[in-house]
Amino acid sequence: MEAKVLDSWVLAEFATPDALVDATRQMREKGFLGMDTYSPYPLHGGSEALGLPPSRVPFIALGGGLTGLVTALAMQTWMNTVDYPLNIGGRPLLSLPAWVPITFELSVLFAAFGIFFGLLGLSRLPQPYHPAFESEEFRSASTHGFWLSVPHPTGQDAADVKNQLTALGATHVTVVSGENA
Amino acid sequence: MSRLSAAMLLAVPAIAIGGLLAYVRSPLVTNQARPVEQPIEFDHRHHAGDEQIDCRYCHWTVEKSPSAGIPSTTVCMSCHAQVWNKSPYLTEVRKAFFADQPIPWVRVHNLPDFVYFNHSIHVGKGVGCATCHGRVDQMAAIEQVSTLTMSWCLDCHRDPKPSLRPAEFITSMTWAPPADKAEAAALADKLYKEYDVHSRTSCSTCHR
Amino acid sequence: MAETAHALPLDPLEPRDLVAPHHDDRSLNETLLDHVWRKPGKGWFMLLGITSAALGLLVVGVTYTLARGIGVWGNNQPVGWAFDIINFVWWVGIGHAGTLISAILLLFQQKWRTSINRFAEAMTLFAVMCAGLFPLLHTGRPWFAFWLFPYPSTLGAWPQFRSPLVWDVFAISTYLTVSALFWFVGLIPDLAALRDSSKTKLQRTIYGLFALGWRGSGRHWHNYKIAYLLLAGLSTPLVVSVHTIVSFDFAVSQLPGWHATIFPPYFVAGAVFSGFAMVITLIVPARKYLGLRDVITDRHLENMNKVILATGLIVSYGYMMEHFIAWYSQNQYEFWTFYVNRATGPYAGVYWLMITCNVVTPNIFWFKKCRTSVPIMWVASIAVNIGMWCERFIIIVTSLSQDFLPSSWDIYSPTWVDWSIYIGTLGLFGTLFLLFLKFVPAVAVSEVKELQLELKHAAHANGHHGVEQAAAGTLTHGAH
Amino acid sequence: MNTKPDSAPAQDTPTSFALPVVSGRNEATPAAHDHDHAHDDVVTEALAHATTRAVPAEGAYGKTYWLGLEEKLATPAFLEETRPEFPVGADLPPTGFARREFMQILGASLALAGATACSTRPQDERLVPYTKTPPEVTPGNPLHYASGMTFAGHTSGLLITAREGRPIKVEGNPQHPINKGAAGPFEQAFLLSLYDPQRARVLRQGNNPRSLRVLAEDVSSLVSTKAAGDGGARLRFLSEPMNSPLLGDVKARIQRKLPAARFHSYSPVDQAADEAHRALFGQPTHALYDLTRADIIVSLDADFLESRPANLSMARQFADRRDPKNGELNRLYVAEHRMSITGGMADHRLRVKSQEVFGLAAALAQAVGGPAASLGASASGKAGTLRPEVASWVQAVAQDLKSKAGRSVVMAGERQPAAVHALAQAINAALGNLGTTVKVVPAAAPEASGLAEIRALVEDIKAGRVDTLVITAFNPLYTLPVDAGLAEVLDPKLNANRKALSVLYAGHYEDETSKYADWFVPLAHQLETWSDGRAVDGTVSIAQPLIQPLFNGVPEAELFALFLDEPYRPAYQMLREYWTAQGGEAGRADFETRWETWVSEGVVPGSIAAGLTASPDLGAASTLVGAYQSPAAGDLEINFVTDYKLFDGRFANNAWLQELPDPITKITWDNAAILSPATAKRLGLENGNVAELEYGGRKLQVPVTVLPGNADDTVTVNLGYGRTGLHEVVAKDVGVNANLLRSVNAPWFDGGAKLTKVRGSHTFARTQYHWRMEGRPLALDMSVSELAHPSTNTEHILERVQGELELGKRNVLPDFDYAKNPTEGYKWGMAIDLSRCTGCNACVVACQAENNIPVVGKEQVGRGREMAWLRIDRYFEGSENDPSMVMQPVACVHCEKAPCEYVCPVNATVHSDEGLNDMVYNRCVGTRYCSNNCPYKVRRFNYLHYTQGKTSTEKMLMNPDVTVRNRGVMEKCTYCVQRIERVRINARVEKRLIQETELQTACQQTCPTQAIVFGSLADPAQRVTQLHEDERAYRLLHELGTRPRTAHLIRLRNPNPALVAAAPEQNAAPKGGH
Repeated sequence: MEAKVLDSWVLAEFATPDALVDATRQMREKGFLGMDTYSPYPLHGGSEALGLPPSRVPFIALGGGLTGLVTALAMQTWMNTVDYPLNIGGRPLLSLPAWVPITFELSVLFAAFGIFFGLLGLSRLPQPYHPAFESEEFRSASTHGFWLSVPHPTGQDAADVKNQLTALGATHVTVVSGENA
Repeated sequence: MSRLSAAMLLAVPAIAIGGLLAYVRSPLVTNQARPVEQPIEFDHRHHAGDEQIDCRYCHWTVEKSPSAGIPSTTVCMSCHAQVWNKSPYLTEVRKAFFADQPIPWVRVHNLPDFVYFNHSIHVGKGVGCATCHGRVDQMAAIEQVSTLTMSWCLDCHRDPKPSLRPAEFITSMTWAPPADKAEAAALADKLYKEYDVHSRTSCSTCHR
Repeated sequence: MAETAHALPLDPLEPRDLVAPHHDDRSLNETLLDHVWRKPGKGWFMLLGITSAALGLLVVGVTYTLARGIGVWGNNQPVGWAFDIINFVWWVGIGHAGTLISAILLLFQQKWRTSINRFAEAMTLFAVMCAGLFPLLHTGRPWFAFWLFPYPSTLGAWPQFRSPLVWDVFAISTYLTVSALFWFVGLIPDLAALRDSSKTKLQRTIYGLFALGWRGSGRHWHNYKIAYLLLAGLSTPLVVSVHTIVSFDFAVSQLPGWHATIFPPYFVAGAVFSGFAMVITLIVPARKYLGLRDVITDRHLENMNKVILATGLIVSYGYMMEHFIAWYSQNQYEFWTFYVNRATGPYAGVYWLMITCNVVTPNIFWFKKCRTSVPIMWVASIAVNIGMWCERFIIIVTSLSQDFLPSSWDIYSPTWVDWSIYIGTLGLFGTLFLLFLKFVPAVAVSEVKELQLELKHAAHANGHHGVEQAAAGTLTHGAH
Repeated sequence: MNTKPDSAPAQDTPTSFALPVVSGRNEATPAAHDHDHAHDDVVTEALAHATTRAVPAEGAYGKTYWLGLEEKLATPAFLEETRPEFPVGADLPPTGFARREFMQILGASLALAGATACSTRPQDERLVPYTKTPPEVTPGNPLHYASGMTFAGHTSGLLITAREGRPIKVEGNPQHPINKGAAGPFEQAFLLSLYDPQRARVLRQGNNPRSLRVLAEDVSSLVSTKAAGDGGARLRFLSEPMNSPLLGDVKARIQRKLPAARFHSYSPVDQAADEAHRALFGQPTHALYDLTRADIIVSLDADFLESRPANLSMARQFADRRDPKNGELNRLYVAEHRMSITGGMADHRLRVKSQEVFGLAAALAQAVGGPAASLGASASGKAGTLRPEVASWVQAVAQDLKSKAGRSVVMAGERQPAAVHALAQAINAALGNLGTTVKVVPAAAPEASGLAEIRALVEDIKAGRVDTLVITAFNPLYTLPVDAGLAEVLDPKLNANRKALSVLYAGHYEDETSKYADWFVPLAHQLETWSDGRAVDGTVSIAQPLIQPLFNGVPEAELFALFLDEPYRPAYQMLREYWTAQGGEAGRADFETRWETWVSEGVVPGSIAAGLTASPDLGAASTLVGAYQSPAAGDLEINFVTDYKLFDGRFANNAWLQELPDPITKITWDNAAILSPATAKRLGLENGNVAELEYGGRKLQVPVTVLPGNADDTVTVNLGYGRTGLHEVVAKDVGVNANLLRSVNAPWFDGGAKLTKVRGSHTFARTQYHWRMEGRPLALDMSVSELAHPSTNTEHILERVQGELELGKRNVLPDFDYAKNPTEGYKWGMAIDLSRCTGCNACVVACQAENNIPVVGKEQVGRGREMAWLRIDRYFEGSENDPSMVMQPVACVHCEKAPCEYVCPVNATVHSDEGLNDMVYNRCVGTRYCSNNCPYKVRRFNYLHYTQGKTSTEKMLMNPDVTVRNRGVMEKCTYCVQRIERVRINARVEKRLIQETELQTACQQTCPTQAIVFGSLADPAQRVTQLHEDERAYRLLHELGTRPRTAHLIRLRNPNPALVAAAPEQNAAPKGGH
């Protein structure tokens, strides 16, 4: 779903989240694609500014939950009713009410796995290395900095992009490049 | 990179668990296919194979006792007092007999002590020796052929028909059900009825 | 501006702040992250010494138990369960407050949760770890405990899914897994922050490993927000289901005093009750030690005391109903259990201690003075913890020790091993908690920053638009 | 996981071992001699080891010395070496007792094991076959042999199950007229005493081990030289009453050879009865009571339902008359000082002091009238006035007796003086009971065996008239009252002339008496040797051995035969020769056939004694009454009673019996001073206090227990405890020795005791603490009329315990499909008739023996971890001081809707297709949830590894058909599933159905009163089905909907309307309901 990742990025730091969101929106209106924002906490209006479609995590969660539900019911019925039916205290072999707790728990568990792995998958995590980490200043992105990255073909002059970003209020602009999966 | 680490995250535990499950089913754990050396080189190939001695000649309690019985030295000597009575192979047997010392055979088919297997009922209901013990007449040293796991027991107790054979072939090493499937099934049904087989899967059938 | 906000009451009902208003992102970093880089103080080491000594008791107790068998405990015939299951239920119950604070309050957009949720989640995780120890250890042959899991064995035998113990296995392992995921997902941005504010290569590598490469990208946040909310959404019914299932251990059986349909809600309420009390017990000294007064404000404490009061009343209602039904049904066995055995029997002392701690104590929180006095609430929270432990003791031990046939009635008394293991799990919990405080931000930094921003917006708006908007960031505030 | 310890000694198995079933040890060599020669060196080595350990200052007989000896002799190596003929490997057929090891191996060693669960199989296990399989043995199948147990002048007929040469279970001999297949706790526990590793092993002179030959030479020289001159005048024997014809014969022959030698006999019980009967009938006699014909039974302190071997037939007859299906119920009156088993079964029980019984008997004789009246009158004069409630009770009883003249029985207790026995027989005679319900037969052991014998012996020794004293009586220095004087003459410290006396003591243990023995001979256990013996009714049993002597014991007959100074003959040969001679010339011809029948059936047919026709000599009776001396005055009466479990202490080293709860007090591993609640209150004592009991100037600290139903102002102490025997580790220091207070003048009760509280407290290990039913309908009992015409309250209770469970009505679960008729299979069930159950505990011990139930010790019982699968709940009803008692055996009731099963997480307890609640030990992980959820609390958990550390002899005891449980595993009653499966397989191989008669559970088989019935409920013809349909049948905790397969039958009482009217609240409707 992500735009093609290029090899170089122009990174621009903004002073406040609002400035970042504004800059992103304007850059996108200017036609820049594949941009990304970086912030220590979610930006209000950030997703809209980047023009991201609704997240698919809920669907993955639903899928996981349903898988858990079916798995649990099938597992319990097969094991206790079909494969080795035993007279347990005179209870019916198919004691569906007794299957409920595990069915519920497995649904939750599978849904949670769906969410977690869905999150990782959609975010392409784990990703221990990223070229952006090459920039020492960029480290502030997770603590107090608000950054915007604009993809940029390697080797071309990035001055134009830089200028545009500075015009939008970037306090710091730099270019990083590297290999990215 | 990210795909690889994600795949590892899922694959490593899956392989570990799968490997463990496979391992416990392997002969490493079940003790199958491991010929056991005995204090005396007794060869079933010769006795059961060449000489065609009926299993019950030596394992005489198999039809009336839970245990098939390990023959006492007297049983060995009942023949070997006459034949091969000077053979160096049998020195130990003679020594044991005259010293009145039992021969400490090594157990091959060793069920856990909480499993109460009864030979008499199985033999009485048409389960042949070879069904569980395999072609003993082809073994230089006896080895365990079946897994002897509980699920192996259960397989037969849930569907005993394929393991039944006519009473006269109980000890036969070579008997095989008719090749024709329908015929084999008909025979199995007939035997099942004749023997009045009630194979049970209640726990106390084997665990007491 | 900060001063103004401080001076202006945001809400006549809720005059105090959720975040001391003089903070910005950088100062929050200092407050919340820097303790990770600081060398721990003497107090920390002293506490760690105490908790690891207690942990040593656990090791001794567990080793001895495994070597000799659980006969070294006081359990007997008829009291087959005692400290083992008491502690199990108690720890699970404590764990529940964490999930509740994180998940339910998140769903209800209760902003005041942000500064305590990390803390509470960690508590959940460690408490569930302590709890999980007991079901394993309480079995006669723990080395076969894996038989409770459905796996294709060569036996051809399966677990028995009608048993609440198998439900427990699923519930507790699901709970532990989901709690861990929830905690971890919440922690990822902070781990990234730690990575990026680390001072050495090693620190950077380690925190980098756990941060999974988080960059705070807009795309990450895009999925993250919904994932976190969904996990919270899942955790909420989960937390209710877990203690419901734990209560099934008793409710599904047919002992007088166990066989009651009120058990699930009453257990869940009890769990929240004890869990919040434990949060208070821990957070009061922790915020002092870590200097977190600015983010874990008196208002947090007061809100939690209100929850304690509410759940305490539910628990009291549970007791009342149990006794009422025992009388109303005129069931001989139930009647004996509630009116003779528990109230006047050999464990009457524990019973009345339970009533005092669980029914009387929370009522002091009707008074604002008590709700806001740190020493009073701290003592009260400890009383509630004791009371809830007594409750499990009463439920388990009295019902078992005198059930249907008077001929088999017997007394239970714990041994030193029982006590060592109990104290040992407190040590385990404490040790894990201290390590958590040291190595991980105890407060969800990114969330506090976000909250702080929102509060600023709100305060700003308030300055211009009046009281309605001022409610933003307070207890009654809805979606932003 | 290597070679198992038990299979290791296979190499040194020297021989196969054929049991002497019929043909016996024909060419038997003097085994004992051989043993000793072969093993002198081992013993010498042990002694050398001991000597090195000895502290010189302590002297050769010091404690350290023995400690050292014990250490050495207790090693497994020694165990093996001292019994070289014991076939170690022979008991290891392919499924031999190595099985018992399984759980140990299963232990923590293999966590992975469970992944397959079957990989627990040990490696390198050895199969050790017989070298020559004995013809009767089919390895894997049990064999049954008739044998016997001699005890207190009576030989009980036993049937012993052996597996590959190891006796593993004792049952009553069905052919024996007293046993009729039943056995009491003593017989059941007899097996354990055989394997007791603490039994004496070394024949010694002083501290030096000797071979039997040395002893034989010594005796020979005594007999042929020293004693020959004076006819053995300086030789004395002290033995138990000799009810063995063979021993009687040997004794007679010794007397012929040494006419001046004297035999003294001492029995701890029955002395007064013997004295009275001897006087009344002019010869040694014994009274047998035929309770089948007795409508009224009056017990004057007679505990005739205690399941002593001699009482078994009475218990059965009594129980048969408690079943309304067998006609009108009998009525039992009991006057006694303590709550006894018999008292618990009484329809009317009167609490009296023991000393009041004499007056009560006198008044009864008077009221009955006839020839007994004058005797009663003279006795009444001596007794003084009765308490009013006693007098009115006597009148009612007398009325009842008179209405059933000839169909009643009056029995006097063994603790009562001869005068009471005389009165009782006079009443019987007056009522015309003699010859109908009372049969007087010649005594099995004719010699007098009272304390007078001891007195005579002590006087002789004191006067220096004795050189040699041979003691074969059980441990007289312990069992005799402290002032009997025997200890003083045997103790070198107290008797200056002790050196002139040579004491030979033969016993099973190195005990209190062996300490003073110059020669000590370890006796062979009765199951290790050939013997015979008479039962009280005269029936002779031939008791055959089941095993070679484990510890070199010497048979009693062979020991006595030494004094004949004849060539050695083994007991077997002596026995055969004796019985050959009995048949005369005619019998000699077909002796072999008859002998084979006797041995295989265990009884000599036609040996039942004929009843005497003589009527009692009332003159002699009045002499006895005249000789009666009132006990000392004083408000606290001290009472001594033989113990229900240890008897006089001879079973003290038997762990099964020590751990068996006393049927009334439910105390294990202890005795106590038992007080009534009122008396305890008066004396300011409570349960668990320690008090100083003072009597006759002697003092003893005793723990106190309070028991409802005891007579006020009495204190009762059980005998048999406080043992200090050297090697009796089990018995050592358990309880207090009441003999230290007893006096020869009043051996059983006396006034003038004092009980004062002292500091300290005592913890009893009880199995039941709460004695009230708290109004719950559990052990139901009611009068016959109440059952016939139930009150509203009773109806309500009956509805509660018997009401239909219909789908939708107190039942939400559908029925499972069990067999509905015999051809569809079996539907196992049990019925326990509370009307029959006396609570004697025989079933509890039988279950323990059958099912390998471990003994856990006092500490663990005190923690509430006793393991008995079957327990007997004892409840008191009514007032605290004078309650009625009801017994209720409870084991797993095999609920069809079992609450234990649905909570087990691993399917370790599940239902079989025949309705058994199977417990799969090897699947159990030990969550204990099943036990928690069991409303009957019949499950038992192995909290520790209770089966650990068994010696190899103890392992031989185990039933190989039953898994030995490891720690961490739940267990419970299985309805003896191993027996079901064995007969099922036999029946299936033979293609037939299981017969009702061929399958009995262990508890059912041993029950003296046949209170327990087991069978298939699918067969309407079986007794169990009929009992389930009986109107008295009810289900315990029926209202829970568990649908037990065990039904209990309501106990019926048959009160005398006259007495009920007098005390209406005593016998009111059952105490169920709210």
